[in-house]
Amino acid sequence: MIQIRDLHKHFGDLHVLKGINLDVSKGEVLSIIGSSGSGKSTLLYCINGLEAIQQGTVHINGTDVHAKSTDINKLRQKLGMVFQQWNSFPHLTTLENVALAPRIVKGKSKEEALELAAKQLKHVGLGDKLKNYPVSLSGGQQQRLAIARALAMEPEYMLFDEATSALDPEKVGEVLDTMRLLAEEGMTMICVTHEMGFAREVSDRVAYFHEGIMEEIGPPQQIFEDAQSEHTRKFLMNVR
Amino acid sequence: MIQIRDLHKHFGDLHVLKGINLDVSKGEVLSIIGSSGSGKSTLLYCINGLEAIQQGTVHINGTDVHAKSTDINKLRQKLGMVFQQWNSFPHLTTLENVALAPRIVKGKSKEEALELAAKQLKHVGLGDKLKNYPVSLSGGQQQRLAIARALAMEPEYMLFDEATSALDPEKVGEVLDTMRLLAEEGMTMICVTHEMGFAREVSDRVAYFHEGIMEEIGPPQQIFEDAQSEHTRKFLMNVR
Amino acid sequence: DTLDDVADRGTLRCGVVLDFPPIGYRDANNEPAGFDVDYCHDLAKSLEVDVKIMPLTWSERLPVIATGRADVVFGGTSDSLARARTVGFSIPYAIYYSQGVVNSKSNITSIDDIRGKRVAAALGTLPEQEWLKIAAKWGEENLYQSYQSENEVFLAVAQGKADIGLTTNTAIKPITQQYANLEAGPRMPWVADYTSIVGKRQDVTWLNYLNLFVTHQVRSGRYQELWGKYVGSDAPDLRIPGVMY
Amino acid sequence: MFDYNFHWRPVLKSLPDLIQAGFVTLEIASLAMFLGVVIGLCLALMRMNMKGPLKWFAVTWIEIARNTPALFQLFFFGFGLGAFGINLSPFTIILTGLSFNCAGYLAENFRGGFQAIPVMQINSARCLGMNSWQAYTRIVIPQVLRIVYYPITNQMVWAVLMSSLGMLVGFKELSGETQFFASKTFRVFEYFAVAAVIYYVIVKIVLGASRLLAMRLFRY
Amino acid sequence: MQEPISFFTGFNPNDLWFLGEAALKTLWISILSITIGSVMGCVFGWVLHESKSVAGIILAPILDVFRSVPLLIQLVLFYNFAPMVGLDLNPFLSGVVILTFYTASLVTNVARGGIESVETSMRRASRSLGLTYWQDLYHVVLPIGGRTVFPAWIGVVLGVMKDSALVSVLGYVELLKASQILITRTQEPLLILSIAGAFYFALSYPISLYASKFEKRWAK
Ligand SMILES: Nc1ncnc2c1ncn2[C@@H]1O[C@H](COP(=O)(O)OP(=O)(O)OP(=O)(O)O)[C@@H](O)[C@H]1O
Ligand SMILES: Nc1ncnc2c1ncn2[C@@H]1O[C@H](COP(=O)(O)OP(=O)(O)OP(=O)(O)O)[C@@H](O)[C@H]1O
Ligand SMILES: [Mg+2]
Ligand SMILES: [Mg+2]
Repeated sequence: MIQIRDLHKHFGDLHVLKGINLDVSKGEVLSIIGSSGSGKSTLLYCINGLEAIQQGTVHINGTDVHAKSTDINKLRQKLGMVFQQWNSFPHLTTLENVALAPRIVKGKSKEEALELAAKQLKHVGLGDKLKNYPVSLSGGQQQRLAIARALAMEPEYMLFDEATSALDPEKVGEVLDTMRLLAEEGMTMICVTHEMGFAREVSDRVAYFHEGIMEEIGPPQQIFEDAQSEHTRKFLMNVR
Repeated sequence: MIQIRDLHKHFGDLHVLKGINLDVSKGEVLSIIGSSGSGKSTLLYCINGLEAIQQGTVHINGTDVHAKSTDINKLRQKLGMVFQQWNSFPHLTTLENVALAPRIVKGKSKEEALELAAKQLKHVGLGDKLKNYPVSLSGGQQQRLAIARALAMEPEYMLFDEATSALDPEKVGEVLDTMRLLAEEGMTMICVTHEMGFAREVSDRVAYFHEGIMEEIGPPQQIFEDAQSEHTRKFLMNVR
Repeated sequence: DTLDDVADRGTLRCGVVLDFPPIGYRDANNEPAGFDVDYCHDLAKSLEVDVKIMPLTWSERLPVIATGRADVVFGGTSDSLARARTVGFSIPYAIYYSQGVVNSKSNITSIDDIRGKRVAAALGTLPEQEWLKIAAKWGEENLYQSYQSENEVFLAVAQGKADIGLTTNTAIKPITQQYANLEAGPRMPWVADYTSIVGKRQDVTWLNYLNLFVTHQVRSGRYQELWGKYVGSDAPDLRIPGVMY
Repeated sequence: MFDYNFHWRPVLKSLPDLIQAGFVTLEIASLAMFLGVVIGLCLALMRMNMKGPLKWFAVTWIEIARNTPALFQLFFFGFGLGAFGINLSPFTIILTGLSFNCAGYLAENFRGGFQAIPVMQINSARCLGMNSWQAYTRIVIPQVLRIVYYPITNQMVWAVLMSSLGMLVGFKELSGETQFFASKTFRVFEYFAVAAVIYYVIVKIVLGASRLLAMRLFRY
Repeated sequence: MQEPISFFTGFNPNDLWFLGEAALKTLWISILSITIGSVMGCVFGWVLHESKSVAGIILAPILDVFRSVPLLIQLVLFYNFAPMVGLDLNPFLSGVVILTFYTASLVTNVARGGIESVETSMRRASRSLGLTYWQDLYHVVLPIGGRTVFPAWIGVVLGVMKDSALVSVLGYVELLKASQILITRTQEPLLILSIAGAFYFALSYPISLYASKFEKRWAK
């Protein structure tokens, strides 16, 4: 379970997150929507400790992410993350990409790691690309590789930061399908997304961010058909 | 009037255009759709002589584009063109971007050219950016700048090569609106586009390209609702 | 002091200039050879130590002593008073005259012929300093060229970059043999070049030892032997009449 | 430890001469750079657009300039050419040597600059009716200059530093002058230390000036 | 009285061996200083990247001096300075010390560029997989950034190899000094310079060719 209490984040003078309170329970799929610069990515970075916070707390399964005593590298293994830009490691094959972290972080043997990697790659539909280098993959395939890489750490939660927004329109579908698959398998997911269709169909709840504040949160049909806030309605109008 | 007869284009062994016949009459808006690599851009390049052709003819207002005797630089002034990317000249302000060609190609005086440029920039909604350099413009603004620059040559025809496909989704609208405006003003336009909404609403005719052949051409509702060719239907299904 | 240091170390670090045939040069095997090099060996033998020959350029001869990289420098070093402020000198161990070597096309036979001609010498040598005094008088400093080594001077004159190169009488013979278009030029008007062994200025005991060494070389006939071998005539007298050195 | 007495007085006395020589250094470096830029541009265009002997001439020049030591090139223009009876003055030796070297390096920078301009830029210009000369001079070259501006600045710094080789071919720029004084007084360390400071200052001035110029030239 | 011996002898095959030996010396001094200098440069580059304020204030200007003063001057200065502080360094060691620092100052920039070329999102991705800071540096930044700046590093390597010719001013008999000696003895400047030039070219050109191939391969 992820518990966020009164989270504040500043970049210098810029107040980016202004007191976020949010609980995500096991098995839930939460979509976060909102316009550019509203702090959605920053929230995800604060959740897995990639950014320090100035006030408030984030607890994962009861462990305080930002406490000094926390072994953050260990904690991060519970949190898989997929970014907007494709960050596959260009110097490794897809198989090695996925096997790297299990081997050096979890200390698995080489065979074990490779086997696990192959399994995860098949899972996301890249079973036939094991020996390819990322350059020879399409954007959609690279994103699925990134998902497989995160899954190989056997995380309890997956965080997606606009995983499809740098893709060609034709490639968006394959990545969304993979995400959908994970959701159906019961993975707990927080998805920052611009894909309203996905947010609507797949999420249990949708949160709308506006200038560092979570203005609204609720089941999809409430947000999409009966938004309370003026900003939310305007945002949804513009998107489609 | 643009008349294309039995146009063939090869890149080495690659047969890219396989006998295109097409007439575009004054005031018409033609959209060209088709999947990647089908030869849409190449057709535009053949129309304004940026690429040589191997067979067939292209006539603009009765002048053969590819004839040795044709003054191609003069002819091109009739044909404004906007590309997908890399359109604006980064070392010049928006005003200078637009004024350059009227001055050095048409030999207008500096004042005249600047005045004309300012007018065209206002036309596309960049009246407040005259002194900006392109880097400080958004992608959408850069594309509108490119349109203004083409318009400043007072062309009879405008060719658009996926003018919106390198843009953020939010920026697409502003460029399409500018193109719509031109269409309403009666400009003759050939638009290669992936924006089916635009093709449908604005065009007089839509042409579908498949592997170097113009498989189908007709009014939008015919193409979108009652396509004859299997390929066209499949393509339209995939796009949305 | 240096004497103890050398004995202690077991090697004598001996600087020589190898751009100065026949006093210092490289033989056909590219090994150091010449009058000075033999003197290095003799000195080392007298001290019963090994010798390490350090090839130097003209301008390095004094810094190498001042900074303590070498124990002693042979290298046709003129014992000028200006230099004596930086390093110490032994009594003279050889005497040279400055002489020009000219390109046969240059028609230089006397000092006055040099007016308006291009003059070359090696950087940091006595001929350079003396010549620059004359050139300053004539207002012809811009015609002077300095090179990193004597050999470059000869090459420059032979290739026609300069009309006359200033060098030492000992070098004239081998040079003119080597280059068909070079000839012996006029003697230079300044006094003979008394060259001394260079050691550390402060190190008087070392300089005393070097003085004794020079005397012994003359006494044993080794001086005449080596001079005859490399230069090929009677060795000049090292004593200046009427002066006790 | 410090068994050496520093004598700074003679150095300070000849400081004006050294500074004067610093200007000679700056002058020779600027001259070499000017020639280098002009020749380098030609070499780059020849390498990209020509075929046959002209192209090979450019390639040979560029590769020799880039793959042999600058000092070697200077020796070549000095004693190497002397063997053909071509005698250059020390000034000409250092100038030709530096220009030869700079032109080779700059040519490659220019080539990179030209290749970095998207083809679409030329196409856009041509579509507006410009002929290829107009498209080149108005659109391509200004952008190339912008791209190679910092490489050119670096090369200018290089030219200043490399001109110190003048000392080895008998040219009296800053290093040559320094060596000359040092050989007269044997205060090698002191003189070269001062020369080092002057070089440092020259380099900083060059960099500062180029930055100022860039601010004026490139407002985008 | 004997006949004076002949001091000038023509070029003989032995001299090729002499040149070859000198080329090995050039190679040896280059390899030594490039290896040590590159390691130092990587550490410095990392320090400058990580602690922009503290170490940067001290380290950056020092390294800057090595880049702003001619190598020739640095060599002469250090060679004359070392004995003052009681270091008895021969020309070879002095050359190695200065070339090492010189290499390090150049590699520092390359290394920093390499680290910074790895996008933050890439590093965040690897950290989000649970890699520690050092694991990220070793398994991700080193291979990815290293590859980006590899051609730049090769440029430094070739530069230092060519600049090692300057150690000849200290009297170290490397390739260029050896050819000077032979020119003096044989009076055949053109022949000997051509041989020396060919040596350098053969050393440098294949490497630069390889680097540009490498660059093209990864440019995709
Ligand atoms: N490292 C940083 N330093 C300074 N400011 C930052 C940094 N990262 C983000 N910001 C600022 O914080 C604000 C929120 O950024 P964030 O990336 O969280 O927005 P977002 O909602 O993810 O937007 P987008 O949809 O564009 O990704 C923005 O104004 C951004 O400029
Ligand atoms: N300069 C060229 N040299 C060789 N082949 C080319 C060149 N330009 C285009 N082609 C090839 O010609 C074919 C048609 O290209 P074209 O750019 O016209 O396609 P398109 O329909 O515009 O595609 P897209 O939607 O991706 O822009 C492609 O297979 C392409 O690889
Ligand atoms: Mg974001
Ligand atoms: Mg196209």
